[in-house]
Amino acid sequence: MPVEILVIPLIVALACALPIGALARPLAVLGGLIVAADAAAGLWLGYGVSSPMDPAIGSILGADGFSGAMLVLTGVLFATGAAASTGVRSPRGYFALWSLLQVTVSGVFLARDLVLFFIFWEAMLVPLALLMWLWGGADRRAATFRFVLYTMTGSALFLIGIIALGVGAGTFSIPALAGYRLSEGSQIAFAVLFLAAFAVKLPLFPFHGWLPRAYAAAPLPVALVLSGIVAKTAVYGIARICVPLFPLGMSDLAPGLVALAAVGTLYGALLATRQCDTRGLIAFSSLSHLNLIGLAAVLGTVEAARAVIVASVSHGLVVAALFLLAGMLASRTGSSAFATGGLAARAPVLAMFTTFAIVAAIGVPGTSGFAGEFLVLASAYVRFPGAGLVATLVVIVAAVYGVRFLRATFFGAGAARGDDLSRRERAILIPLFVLILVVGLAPWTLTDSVRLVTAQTAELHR
Amino acid sequence: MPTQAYLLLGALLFSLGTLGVVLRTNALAMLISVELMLNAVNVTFVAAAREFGDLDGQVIAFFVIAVAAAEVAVGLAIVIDLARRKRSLDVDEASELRG
Amino acid sequence: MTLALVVAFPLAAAILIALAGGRLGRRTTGVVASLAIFLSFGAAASMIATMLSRPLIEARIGPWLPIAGADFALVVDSSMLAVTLTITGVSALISVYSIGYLAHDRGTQRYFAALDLFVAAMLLIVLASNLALLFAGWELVGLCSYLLIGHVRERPAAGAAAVRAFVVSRVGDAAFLGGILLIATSFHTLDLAQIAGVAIEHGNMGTDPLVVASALLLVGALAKSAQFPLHVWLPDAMEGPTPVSALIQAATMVTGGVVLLMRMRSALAPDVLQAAAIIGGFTALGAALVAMGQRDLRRVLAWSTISQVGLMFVAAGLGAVFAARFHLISHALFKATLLLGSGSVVHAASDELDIGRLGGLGRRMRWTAGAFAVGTLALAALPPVSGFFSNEGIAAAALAESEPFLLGLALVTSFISAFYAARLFVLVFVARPTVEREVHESSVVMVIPIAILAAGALVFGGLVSSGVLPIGSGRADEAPISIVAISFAIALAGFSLGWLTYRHGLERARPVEEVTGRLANGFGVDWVYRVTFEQPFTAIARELDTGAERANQLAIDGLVLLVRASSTLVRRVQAGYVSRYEILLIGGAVALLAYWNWSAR
Amino acid sequence: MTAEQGIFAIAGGICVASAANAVLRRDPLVSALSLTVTLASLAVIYLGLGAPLLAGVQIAVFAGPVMVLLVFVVMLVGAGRIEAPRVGRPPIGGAAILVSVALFAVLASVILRGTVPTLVADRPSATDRVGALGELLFGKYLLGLEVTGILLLAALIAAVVIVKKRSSDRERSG
Amino acid sequence: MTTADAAAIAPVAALAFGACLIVAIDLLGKLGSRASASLGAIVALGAAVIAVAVGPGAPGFGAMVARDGVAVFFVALIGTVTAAVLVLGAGYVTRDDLPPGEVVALLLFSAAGAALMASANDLLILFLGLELLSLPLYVLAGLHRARIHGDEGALTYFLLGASASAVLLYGTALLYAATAQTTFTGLGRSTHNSLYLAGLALVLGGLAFKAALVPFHTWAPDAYESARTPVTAQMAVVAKVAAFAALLRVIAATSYGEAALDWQVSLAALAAMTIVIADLSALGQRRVKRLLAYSSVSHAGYVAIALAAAGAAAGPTIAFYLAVYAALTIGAFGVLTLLPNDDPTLDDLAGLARRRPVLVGALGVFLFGLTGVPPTAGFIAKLYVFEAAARGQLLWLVALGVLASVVSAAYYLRVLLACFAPPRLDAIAPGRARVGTAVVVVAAVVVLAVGLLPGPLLDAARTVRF
Repeated sequence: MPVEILVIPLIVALACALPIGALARPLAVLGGLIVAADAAAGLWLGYGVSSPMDPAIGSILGADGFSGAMLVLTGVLFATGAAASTGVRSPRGYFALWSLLQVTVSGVFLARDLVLFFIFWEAMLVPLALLMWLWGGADRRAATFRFVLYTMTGSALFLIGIIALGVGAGTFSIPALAGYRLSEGSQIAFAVLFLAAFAVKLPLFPFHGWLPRAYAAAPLPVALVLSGIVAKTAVYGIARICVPLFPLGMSDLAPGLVALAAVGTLYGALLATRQCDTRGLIAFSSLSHLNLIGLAAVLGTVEAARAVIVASVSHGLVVAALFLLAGMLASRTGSSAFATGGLAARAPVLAMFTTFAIVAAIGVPGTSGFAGEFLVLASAYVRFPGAGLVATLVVIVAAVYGVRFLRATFFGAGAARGDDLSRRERAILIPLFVLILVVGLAPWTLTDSVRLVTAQTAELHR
Repeated sequence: MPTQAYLLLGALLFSLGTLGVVLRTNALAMLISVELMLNAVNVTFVAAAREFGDLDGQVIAFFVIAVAAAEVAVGLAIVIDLARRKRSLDVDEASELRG
Repeated sequence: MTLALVVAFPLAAAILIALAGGRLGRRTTGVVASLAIFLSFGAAASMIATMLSRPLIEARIGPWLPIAGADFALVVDSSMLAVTLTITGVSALISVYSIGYLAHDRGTQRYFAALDLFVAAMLLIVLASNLALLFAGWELVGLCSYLLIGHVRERPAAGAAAVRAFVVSRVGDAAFLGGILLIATSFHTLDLAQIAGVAIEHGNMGTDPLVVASALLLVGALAKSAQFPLHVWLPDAMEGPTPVSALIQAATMVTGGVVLLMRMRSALAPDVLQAAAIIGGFTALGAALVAMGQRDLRRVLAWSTISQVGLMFVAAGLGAVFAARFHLISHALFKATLLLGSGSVVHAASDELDIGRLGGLGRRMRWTAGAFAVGTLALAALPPVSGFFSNEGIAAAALAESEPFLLGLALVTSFISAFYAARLFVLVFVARPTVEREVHESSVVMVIPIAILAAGALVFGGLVSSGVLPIGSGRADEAPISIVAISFAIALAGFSLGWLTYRHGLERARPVEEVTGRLANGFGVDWVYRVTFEQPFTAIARELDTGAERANQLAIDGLVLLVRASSTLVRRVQAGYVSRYEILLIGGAVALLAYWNWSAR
Repeated sequence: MTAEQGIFAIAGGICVASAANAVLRRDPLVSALSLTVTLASLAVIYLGLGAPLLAGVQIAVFAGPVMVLLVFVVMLVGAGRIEAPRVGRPPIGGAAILVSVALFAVLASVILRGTVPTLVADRPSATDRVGALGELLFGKYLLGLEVTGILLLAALIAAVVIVKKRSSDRERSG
Repeated sequence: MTTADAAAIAPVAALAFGACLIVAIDLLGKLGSRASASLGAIVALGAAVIAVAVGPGAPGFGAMVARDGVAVFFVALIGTVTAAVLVLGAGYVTRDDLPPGEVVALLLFSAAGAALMASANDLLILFLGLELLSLPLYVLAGLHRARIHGDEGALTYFLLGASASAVLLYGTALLYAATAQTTFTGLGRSTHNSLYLAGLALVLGGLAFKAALVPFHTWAPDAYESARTPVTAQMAVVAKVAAFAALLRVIAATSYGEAALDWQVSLAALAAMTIVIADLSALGQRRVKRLLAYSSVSHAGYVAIALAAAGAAAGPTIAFYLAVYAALTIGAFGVLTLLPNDDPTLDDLAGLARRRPVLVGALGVFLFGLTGVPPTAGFIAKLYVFEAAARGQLLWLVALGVLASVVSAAYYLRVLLACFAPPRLDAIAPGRARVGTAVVVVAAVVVLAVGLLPGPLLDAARTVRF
């Protein structure tokens, strides 16, 4: 299963070199869906799950349940984002870069070799930066620079760590390195170097300096995948590389990381209550959610791994819906600022859909947001009840920013303009909502398939 | 005379050459200083060759003289070209090439 | 599986209505919604027979979260079945009433969807077999209250009230969630029966984290049940449509806390239960005092709800589960009567809410007045209406647990309750109207539910007290005749005093109003809430935004500036001076020479 | 004092003095002339070192045509162009002198501490030295000779390119 | 002259005689600029082919000229690069009515000098090669019509270059005084005489100048900017390759045996200074060539890291790095040759993306490659360097290099993004030079191909051993 997941979007990217014009978008959507279906089949039908590290191309590419879940999400989000990329300038270039981004993101989830992982990890930046810069909004110049330099600095430290570790151990293979014995001190040092990249890309509080501007300036579908799946590569890196490779180091670092993540969870939510436009709101609420996911990712227990998967998929779906809705709102009001008010009367379906997305975002039971949040917190309480309690406060703050946004946008006197959602817009959103409910009501569909992997993770942790 | 005395003479001449190169700002004066440095090298070669009693050092000195002549030719061509365009040979004059 | 249907009917109706959109038609929507709740009621009723042979009915529907015990699973015993019947029955009537009340509303679809979801969520609180599912209901109840309070989105006050209700509710949710997770960490399961089993086996939860967990659960209960100090949302919540208030206060939301205390009784730390009782007692008295001074018809009822639920807390905290349940049900009946009645009044009097400007409606709205009278008597705890019996049960429980202090509180509360109940009824229905207006009785679809509820409120207490109608396990503490007499005397005194004071209208009772009006601001708790919660919250958020976040951004800019500055500095070397370049060249050579000469050996 | 020592003392002294003069004087013409003196005195030193052929080449090539060319150019581009004193630019004289002095100090230390290995070799007699030199040039150092030839050719072509460029410039401007 | 002599010198001779031939033909009948450039390219490529075809074997001229893997690889690289430069320069020479035959000949002479340096096994030959490399470049650097700074740059380059040659030569003299010979083989057998050490230090200084390592780099920005772009490419690649090949040989000669020397400290210091200063200097540049000049200085620093870490064993690493660097630099400068303005600022690139998307795509590949972003070959090259450094216990240099790469991203990215700025009204549409575009595209493909499949080039680089 791994190879075609890389090849399909690559073909789409290459096809964009041909004069296919208007076909580029459907092709990209199709590419995403095929990958999602393929990964889902692999995930649930069991090939690729049967052995935790299923070798496909030699020992460098492979998928397990964790990456399978992430690959499904990758396919879904890239299809969604492509579907939402209507009316872009130079569509062929856009979708070529878009599909290349999909290749690199999928590659990160498939790499079983540190160097290959880094190659995909760093290559991700290229299409991402170009998409942000060339198709971005007003602040794209500064935002892109900041994003690229910030993340590259993190990656630079990561690369140092990779080289030092690989040279010392004589191999770059992740499964092989997992069995490599390191002293506690060097585990801490390597974990810190590796985490530099992951903490920036996640972003873990307080390394989120690039985030607000990048989310605001990136074209909407790019912001969608940036938050929905690119950030998950960092989660994946923490959970699948740092923890198995440096169990002792991560265990020593966990209190500090958990504290940062807990603070970041609250911090993001508190700042979200101050935002006056949808992009800012999504940016900081994402910061909050991603820190919460990061909190679980550093723990390294079976429960935490399950929580991370559910919460990651959930956040990906929810943030996709939020970004799509933000775009739809902006197209109706003309700006992403949300002090317009009274839209509910003119666009009841839009109001309903937005309310549902917010409800999922703030973690009301039944939606995937709750499942992820609950599992993350449950795994955190086992070792860090104090930090868990602090993070639990986010329930309150999330309510504040959620209803504040809904009130500002939909309540009040009737708005002058704004049509209700079109059929096409609903068609993009409804599948996401269905998935949000499915994950919210049956998160075991995701976690059951990763039992093997998490068991192995736990073993390594001991 | 001990060979070291000649070597010291060479070192002194070489250092004087570098002094000219770093101190002077006239292109011709700098060229002259470079020639001085090359000659300092030749003293060293010849003195060492005498110490060893072979002729390799002298042969190398011939090559150095030839190379120095070639350098002077090219250098002077560049200097003349520059002098023709710009009424100064001061290499430290406000330059477009900076930063 | 019948048990599952109890929840499934309203849930399915909610989904159906939400998906169907406007295609269903306004009236059909209401009928479907009501029908679903009636079906749920019927399903619950059909289990009564089964209940006679089995102590518990369980239904495991499927797995949910990958945590021990966190499945879709329901359980019911006879006590909770009684509560279920109350909830579904009262909600169904409210739903029917809503059809009439919202006959001209544009948003009936989302109203009825939320209403059905609300009922389903409340049923989850009552029936969930584990804490995760219970919490799901707990949160959904908060969400639905938000949606319903803010139903009329054009009104700014409704929006503000909805936000406040949701946020305060979420304060409780956060605490509740913390409590659940602490329990899960200690017990390794979320199944209520298993938790209770372990808790009973090892004595009560005495260890520190479990005391904390119990306290957190209590905070959750306080918020949901609008008890001090988390009651601030309830008076505001009256901004929603009146049936919504009835739903929140009578049938569903506010009783959630009481239900929780009852269901978790064996697992909660004794000190925390004690605290619940004391808080309940104080809340009951304080809210009653505040209710005395209210001029807004619906706010009187809101504060009275806080007060009455406080009494339930006293009972539940003391362990008098039966008394608490008895009062819960009886309160549900009479408070629904009162609120729906008040809705009819408001409807009739063209949205006039000031009781000082109403009056004399008794003759024009006979049905409503009659029902309201029953409710008033129940609120005043006068026989033979149900409120008398349930109040008496609470007093008896306080006595039985030898809590003279709480007994005193309860008795004083009942005196004041009787006083303002009389005030309310007299001013609205009896006293001479200050403003003449054309009023008429509400439509049949609104009157019938009120009548049914009033009838229930009238006979329920007697039926239960005489043992004819079972409401689950346990039984009332045997009230000594002295207590019955004293409480009756106190209620009667309060009621008479109120009647006499206000029988000629508000103007004539001005001296009394001077005194009670001072209490109307709720002891300034609202202000305290703003100063200690809302303002610090916004201040912290603002400080983080302008302080920490700015600093974070500036730090990056600073780093960039530092690199730029060093770039400028370095580039000054390349100033175009050839002699400087020569110095670098020769200097570099000298450095290499020196190093190789002296260091490299 | 042997003849060699005498030559070294006198010629060396002249050599250093004129070199210093060449380096330190502001007028490039003076520098050029002083350098000629240095080159000539170096030829004398080569004589003292037993390298008469080299001394001849030094005079015939270096001190002769090269210096004539140099002086010619100096006069062509303006002998009077005396270096202006440094105005408005950072003073670097101190640093310059420091670098040169440091260089000499390090080199002196190197030379005084170092040893020139004494090799036992048969000293060729003065008579067959020229022949031996020729043998070396066309034997061992044949490649060097060829490369030097190419180098001179390249220098020639380079000069031509500059000249052609000048003429094309003139056409353009004229 | 023996066969071994002939085989050893064949590529150099081919280049030199090719140059003479072109001048001669040009004298007899006017050779057009395109024709002379094509002829020159054939000669250069021929020299590369000869080098590979002859292959490694016995040294020539009494071991003065080596014919080992090092020589073959680097001579082939020099020949190929020179051919590419000549192709890029084909349309260039005519633009200013320069004598095309002579200019091509000068480029070939400089390539001959570089090839000689890369295979020199004797300090004198090294010096002569260096002069043969430099003298033509001094003149070519000044071929900027009607721009004074062309001459200025040439003069700066000449004066500094002559001083540096003198330094190298003085080092040779000291080594001769210490060992009585000038061959590298002789160097290895020496003892730790202070004259010997001082001589090596000065030789290192002289070669560091050609390689443009800080603080011997100051000529590079000025000369690169004032030279015509193809000549700049020649300076940036050929001179650097030759200098590093020579340095590798010197290090190899002195790293074994009882008198083995430790080059690590001085090379590491040079590398660190180079990377930091060059990247910082490049940051604020608006002129693209100057920016690329600093970039090439910085890359010299990365090569020096490998040399510092692995010494003579760094051969394969630096060979790989230099080959990749050659492709990247030729490509980047190649794109510039296709612009109307010879010394463009970032603003002059505005609108290029719309007019010449292929060119900008290729430029993107080169710039990402120079930054070291995967999947370009630039990443693999840097990875090998860092790996070598890590093996050599120079983790601090790895850290420095990696972080400097981040800083370098800032300026490379600016160049690329400048191409996407909205076009200015007065910008002239760049002409279409098919051959130049082809070279650029080929370079881009090479960069990507090597990045994805580094195997073949790595195998070739592994032959760079002694």
